[in-house]
Amino acid sequence: MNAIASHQPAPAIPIAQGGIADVVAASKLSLVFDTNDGPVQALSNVDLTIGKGEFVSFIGPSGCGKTTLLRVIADLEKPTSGTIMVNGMTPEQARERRAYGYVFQAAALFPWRTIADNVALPLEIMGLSKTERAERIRRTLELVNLSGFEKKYPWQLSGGMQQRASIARALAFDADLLLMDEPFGALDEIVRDHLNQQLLELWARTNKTICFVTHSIPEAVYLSTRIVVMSPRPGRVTDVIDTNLPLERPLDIRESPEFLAIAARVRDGLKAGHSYED
Amino acid sequence: MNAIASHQPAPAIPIAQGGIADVVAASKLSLVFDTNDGPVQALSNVDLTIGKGEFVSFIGPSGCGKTTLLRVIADLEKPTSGTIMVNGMTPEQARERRAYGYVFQAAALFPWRTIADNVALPLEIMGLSKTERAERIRRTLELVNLSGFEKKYPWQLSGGMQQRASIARALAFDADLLLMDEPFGALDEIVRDHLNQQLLELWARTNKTICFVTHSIPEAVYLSTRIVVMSPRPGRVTDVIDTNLPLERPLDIRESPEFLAIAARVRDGLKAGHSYED
Amino acid sequence: ADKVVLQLKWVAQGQFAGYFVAKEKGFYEEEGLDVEIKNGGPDIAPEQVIAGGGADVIVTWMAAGLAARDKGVKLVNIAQPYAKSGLELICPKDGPIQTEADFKGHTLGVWFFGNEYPFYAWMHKLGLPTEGGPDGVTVLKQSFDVQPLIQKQADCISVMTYNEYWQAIDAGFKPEDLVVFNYTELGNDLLEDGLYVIEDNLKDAAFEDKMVRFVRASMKGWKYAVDNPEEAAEAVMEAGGQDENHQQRMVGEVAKLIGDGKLDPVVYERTTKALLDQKIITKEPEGAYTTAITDKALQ
Amino acid sequence: MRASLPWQIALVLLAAAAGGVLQVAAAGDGGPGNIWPALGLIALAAAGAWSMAGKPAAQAILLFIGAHGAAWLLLNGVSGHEGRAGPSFYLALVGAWLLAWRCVSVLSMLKPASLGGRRLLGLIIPLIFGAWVLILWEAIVRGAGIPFLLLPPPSAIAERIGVSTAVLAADFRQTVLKAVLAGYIIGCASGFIAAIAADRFVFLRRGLLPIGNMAAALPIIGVAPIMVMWFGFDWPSKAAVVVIMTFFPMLVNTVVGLSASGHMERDLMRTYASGYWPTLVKLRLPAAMPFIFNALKINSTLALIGAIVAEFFGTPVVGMGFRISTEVGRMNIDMVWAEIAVAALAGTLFYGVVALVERAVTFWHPSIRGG
Amino acid sequence: MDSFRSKIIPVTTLLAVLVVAWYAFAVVLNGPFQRDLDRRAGETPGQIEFLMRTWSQPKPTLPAPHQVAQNFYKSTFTVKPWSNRSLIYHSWVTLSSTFVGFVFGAALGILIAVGIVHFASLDRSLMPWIITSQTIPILAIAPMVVVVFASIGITGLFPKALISTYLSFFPVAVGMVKGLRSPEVMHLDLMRTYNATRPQVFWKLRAPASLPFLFASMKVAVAASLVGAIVAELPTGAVAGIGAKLLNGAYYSQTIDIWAALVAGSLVAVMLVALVGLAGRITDRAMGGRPA
Ligand SMILES: Nc1ncnc2c1ncn2[C@@H]1O[C@H](COP(=O)(O)OP(=O)(O)OP(=O)(O)O)[C@@H](O)[C@H]1O
Ligand SMILES: Nc1ncnc2c1ncn2[C@@H]1O[C@H](COP(=O)(O)OP(=O)(O)OP(=O)(O)O)[C@@H](O)[C@H]1O
Ligand SMILES: Cc1ncc(C[n+]2csc(CCO)c2C)c(N)n1
Ligand SMILES: [Mg+2]
Ligand SMILES: [Mg+2]
Repeated sequence: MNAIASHQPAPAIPIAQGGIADVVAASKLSLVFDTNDGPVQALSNVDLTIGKGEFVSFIGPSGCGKTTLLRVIADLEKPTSGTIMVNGMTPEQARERRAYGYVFQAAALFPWRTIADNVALPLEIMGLSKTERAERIRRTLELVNLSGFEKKYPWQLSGGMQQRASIARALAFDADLLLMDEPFGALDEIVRDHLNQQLLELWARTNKTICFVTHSIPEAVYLSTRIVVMSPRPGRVTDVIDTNLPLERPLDIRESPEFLAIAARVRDGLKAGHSYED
Repeated sequence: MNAIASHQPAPAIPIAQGGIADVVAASKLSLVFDTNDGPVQALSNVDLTIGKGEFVSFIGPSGCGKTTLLRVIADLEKPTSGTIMVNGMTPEQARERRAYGYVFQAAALFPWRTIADNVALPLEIMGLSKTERAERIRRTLELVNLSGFEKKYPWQLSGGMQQRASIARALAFDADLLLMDEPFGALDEIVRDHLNQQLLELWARTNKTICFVTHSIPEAVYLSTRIVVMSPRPGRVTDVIDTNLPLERPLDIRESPEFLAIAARVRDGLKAGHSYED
Repeated sequence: ADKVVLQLKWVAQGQFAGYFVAKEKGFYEEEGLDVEIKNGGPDIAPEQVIAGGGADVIVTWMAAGLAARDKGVKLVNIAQPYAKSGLELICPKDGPIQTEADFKGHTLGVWFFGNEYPFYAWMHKLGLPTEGGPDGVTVLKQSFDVQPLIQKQADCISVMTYNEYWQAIDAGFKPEDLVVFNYTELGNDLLEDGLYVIEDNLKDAAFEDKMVRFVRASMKGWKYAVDNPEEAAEAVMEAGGQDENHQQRMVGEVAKLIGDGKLDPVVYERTTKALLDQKIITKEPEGAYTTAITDKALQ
Repeated sequence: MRASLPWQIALVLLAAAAGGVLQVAAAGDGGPGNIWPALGLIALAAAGAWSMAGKPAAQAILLFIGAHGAAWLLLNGVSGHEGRAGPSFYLALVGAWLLAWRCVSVLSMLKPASLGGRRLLGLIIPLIFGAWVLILWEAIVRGAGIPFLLLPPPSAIAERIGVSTAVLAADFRQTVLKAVLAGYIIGCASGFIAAIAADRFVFLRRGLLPIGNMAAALPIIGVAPIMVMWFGFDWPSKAAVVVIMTFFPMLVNTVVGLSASGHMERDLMRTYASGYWPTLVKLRLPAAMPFIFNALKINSTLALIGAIVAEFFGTPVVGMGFRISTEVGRMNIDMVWAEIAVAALAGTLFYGVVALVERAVTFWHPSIRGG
Repeated sequence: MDSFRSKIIPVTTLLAVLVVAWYAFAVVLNGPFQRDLDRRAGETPGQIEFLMRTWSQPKPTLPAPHQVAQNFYKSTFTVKPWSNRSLIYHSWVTLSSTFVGFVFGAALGILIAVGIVHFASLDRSLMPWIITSQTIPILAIAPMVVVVFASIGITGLFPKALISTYLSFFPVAVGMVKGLRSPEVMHLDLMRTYNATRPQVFWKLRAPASLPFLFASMKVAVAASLVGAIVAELPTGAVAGIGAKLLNGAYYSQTIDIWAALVAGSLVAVMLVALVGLAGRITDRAMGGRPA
């Protein structure tokens, strides 16, 4: 285990010193990776606040630091400089209070557990009863349309099914903050639309805060209250767009002019971060 | 090693008995996986011919057998029944002649090799000279916009960068048949557009045959000469759509009515395979 | 010079001083012999070595030699430098055993690896079963040392007069603290440390002559060692022996056991009878010893 | 279809021909009998198998009969002529052996559809291999007349096993059922616990591992007498030696295995704020299982060696190690080998059981999933 | 190395604990005999005097640490390193055959594993017998091996190294079979799509993937090799080597000598295992290993 993973007592930091509503508050956040051929500036001077109940999407070219930023929020990576608070605490304290659920970019299922047991994993750790676990597993697997695959092992599923299993695992956890790293990347449009709606519904119903990394501009616009556009080398935030779309969002809102205007703005921001000149 | 992997002498089968132009010819192809809780019909009665120089996309709900079909063509999986020929040979013979390059759904990079060395892997196996290798590595890494990351190890790259490295590896191989399993799944729109164009250009220039699995309907329509729509449980082909779009395809062809009409047809086919009733 | 390979039964120590002296002092050379002495060890069976052609002549106990002969390795005793046995059983005086009558129901330490026959012959004579229980004795296969006595794991242990006995003394026992049962004194001794060769080889006159010279030089070495224990201990140390003081003491004790090299037929008979009684050998051995060599060597 | 000539068959025919010529040349010097029938059988089986290419099952049966029939003839023929075997005898033997080799190759290429068939094949192949170890041993020992004291023929060993079952059973009980089992369980468990302790506490990891390495080399010969001093001369001291021998492999493998889990998986557990123990039980131990079973397998044979060797020191007069050292002294080499045979059988079974459990526990690992 | 410094305190602390326990243990184990001695001599020493006596017996059941240390010091630093009395000399003798045996054993183990992974017939026919071979007690066959070699004129290092090889190839073979089979299914599939030859699959995929297993196994193997070398020193006539020291010590009940030799053997083991571990770390780093 690296230094981060080792168990140090968290420094005592006053809780909720900023507004209580700030779920994530980062300021001047930077992170440099040391590699065999020199340092890589993965995050540079990131300032960001996310309020309670927001749905924030992160979008940006590959390698711009989206994953890294999510990992810093999750206390899986320590920033090199700058400060970050989660729920008014250090990320470490927040993590220890199980403040968030995380969906990784890859499925990260345990090969020795069946799909149902994989979903059960966080529930076991939280110490839920067997019946409670069974109920949640049933519900979340149904949500991602994997009913009937409970007893299969991960290597017996297709790529998309594995991805959905890992989403089910994070949803079963039922934390107030959801960190999702391209959860729907391996899914086709239809499933994606379906899951987008499910997620929106869940979010509206439960007032969760969601940080959502995606590569799809329509998806970002459709889902979010705010879109954070990032740019690489060094990884930084170049634009923050409030969508202001109505809370009730049928799928065909995607053809509305407001929607397309926001999408265009995101696309421009994205293009600026790319080195292609087409 | 399983039965498939063992080295049996290939039965002598007359080469190019069908039309020489048929790169893939499958008829009544079925494949059943035995699992701990019963058999899974991953492919059922698939009939399919792909001519030389075609660009065929496979699209279908997650778990419908797209990957499995590609694996059968690549001789990574043996069909339970039915016949399949690749370049007029058995898949095994075709594989032994290095008839195709394969991009897996996951990056599958070797963790102990740098990015450059990962791309070099197939070239080493083909016995290319060092200078030739260096040249191809440079060219393909540039193509996927990874120049400057030659000396990094896979775990030092972001998810999208790993995916691109694995595309570079397949392109460096330079086979006449390319089997690509959701190669652009982890990439954002801009990179995706860029790579789509690069791929089309490569295809037009070299007259390669490409089998391309994707979840994106626009991508499938934009790239292909033909779209194969599949449906799960059991995995089967439900529709084959000729696109008949002009060879010259600017990106904005995607707004043309022909394009949208085809996309709509694909979407309908796709929906039919899903169990959601929305 | 004629090459002779001698395989000892144990590591280099005063027990074999005669051979080391003969080599060191050039007695073998004088006889035109080039003798190589191979040390033994806790799991070297000299009988195996000679059967495999790894030696021309070996030092071993007669019981083991006859057992090998019974199994088809035709060993013949050509000389018997040790006239007496050095084996004895010692028990602490403050323990339960004072006389042979006290053995019943107690644990006795015994060396195996072919050294157990005298003990079993003795028990046989006493009519004591060796399977344990209140009416018999429990046998413990003893390691190289006197620890079982110190640890009280056994009530008595086997020792050699020239070796382990002194280790017990070194460990803090005084001679008067010990009850000693000496096999020779009790008339239970079976012949130890004789010289054996393969019978068929003796048919070759050249080999026989070589052995005559070898025995002659060896006995000369023994005589010298008995007369000059210090120098003998030196030769032992030279050959890889450990602990000079201990070796000197050992040579001194060994000297009391060495005879003229000729086999005593009476002890031979007793040995064969004991072995037959215990079914170690299945038939009366014939031609298991010859006096021809010693007759020629030691006029 | 005319198949190519497999090299074993080619050599068989060559050996048979050369054997025939030499046998003619050596005629009448009273060597082993049955050479002619054996050579004939070998040549016949070889030619037959060659002509039957394409029918592997029939080929295998023919080769099997040819090889073992010839072996039987040769072994019968040599009895009464020990030590007088000439080149023709050995050539015939080599011929028969090559037939068996070919037979095993043909069998290995078979892929029976049924599970039972595969199991049977998995049993037959090593058995043929083992049978030939014994046949060659028997034939060479008797053909060359190697002294019984150096190496008894398998037939004598088998006979001895038959005669001395009671003694062998008592020794087995003493050594395997008491010392080995107890020592193995305690040794593996303590190695495992030490590894966990070293993993849990950085302080212990830095201090314990180097000291654990020291235990690695504590040579049995040095330790066994000490254990006898401490634990008495009965089986507990042997078990203690086994504990020391099995401790280290388990320690090393567990420590390596505990770091074998993936980074993303460990991050996942961190996001659950999973404590040390849940992470250990749910992620790191399962991922370490392939390594742990490595140690369990290696230890299953080490334990047996350790217990037997420990009995070379102070013991009661029962036990496999005691018997081996004592019977060497008594020149009952057949008994020594009988004990070795029992040890080999017990060890192989022990290992087999561990390997079966491994298959069940690490079913998910590529090394098992892949075949 | 920085890790070396960070180890010093924990190692010394643990060693200190060990030493204290050792002294206590020495009293427990030597006490009864000391009481016997005192009783026979008619003495009644005080508590302290009694402790001192249990720690200074000439042939103690468990020698006290300082007795061992004195002996170790004497036979390491005060005598010429190449003399028969020097532990350095004996360690060197053992070390050399350990090393030769280990190199051959590791090579043989890898070779066998490669064969087993590549040929189904070897896996089926050879593996069970390799396992069987390991259940044969070496001490029983070591003398026979030594005798057989001696009878054809081969003595010295070679037969000893052979026993070491015999003991050390097995852990390597078992570990490497596992390791060579550990590559991900997808990586193997990738190589298949390249129609890579078996040697290519081996060198480019199986071998690198097996390294963690190899180094774990080699640590065990090098220790086993040392045990083998020591065991093999007994029947060779026990003239030189740690085994010979142990045997002579045992034969003359010189428990202090035994313990000094044990300490020497353990130090050699620590060194060997540490060397293998170091080699493992260097390889890992060269292969872009991610800091754990
Ligand atoms: N462990 C690491 N060591 C060194 N460099 C790293 C490490 N992880 C990420 N990086 C580098 O940091 C930068 C940002 O990576 P990150 O994974 O955050 O990108 P991303 O925005 O998630 O991209 P993608 O959309 O492709 O997943 C990249 O240049 C990457 O090479
Ligand atoms: N090795 C296997 N063992 C058992 N079942 C399998 C195996 N591989 C795939 N399957 C099953 O076969 C079906 C088809 O899987 P496949 O991977 O071909 O789907 P896919 O179309 O590629 O899906 P996705 O878009 O999610 O990658 C699925 O139901 C899956 O569970
Ligand atoms: C296992 C074992 N067997 C015998 C002895 C004792 N011993 C004393 S002298 C001698 C050589 C024969 O003359 C032997 C073997 C022992 N210490 N250990
Ligand atoms: Mg990412
Ligand atoms: Mg797929």
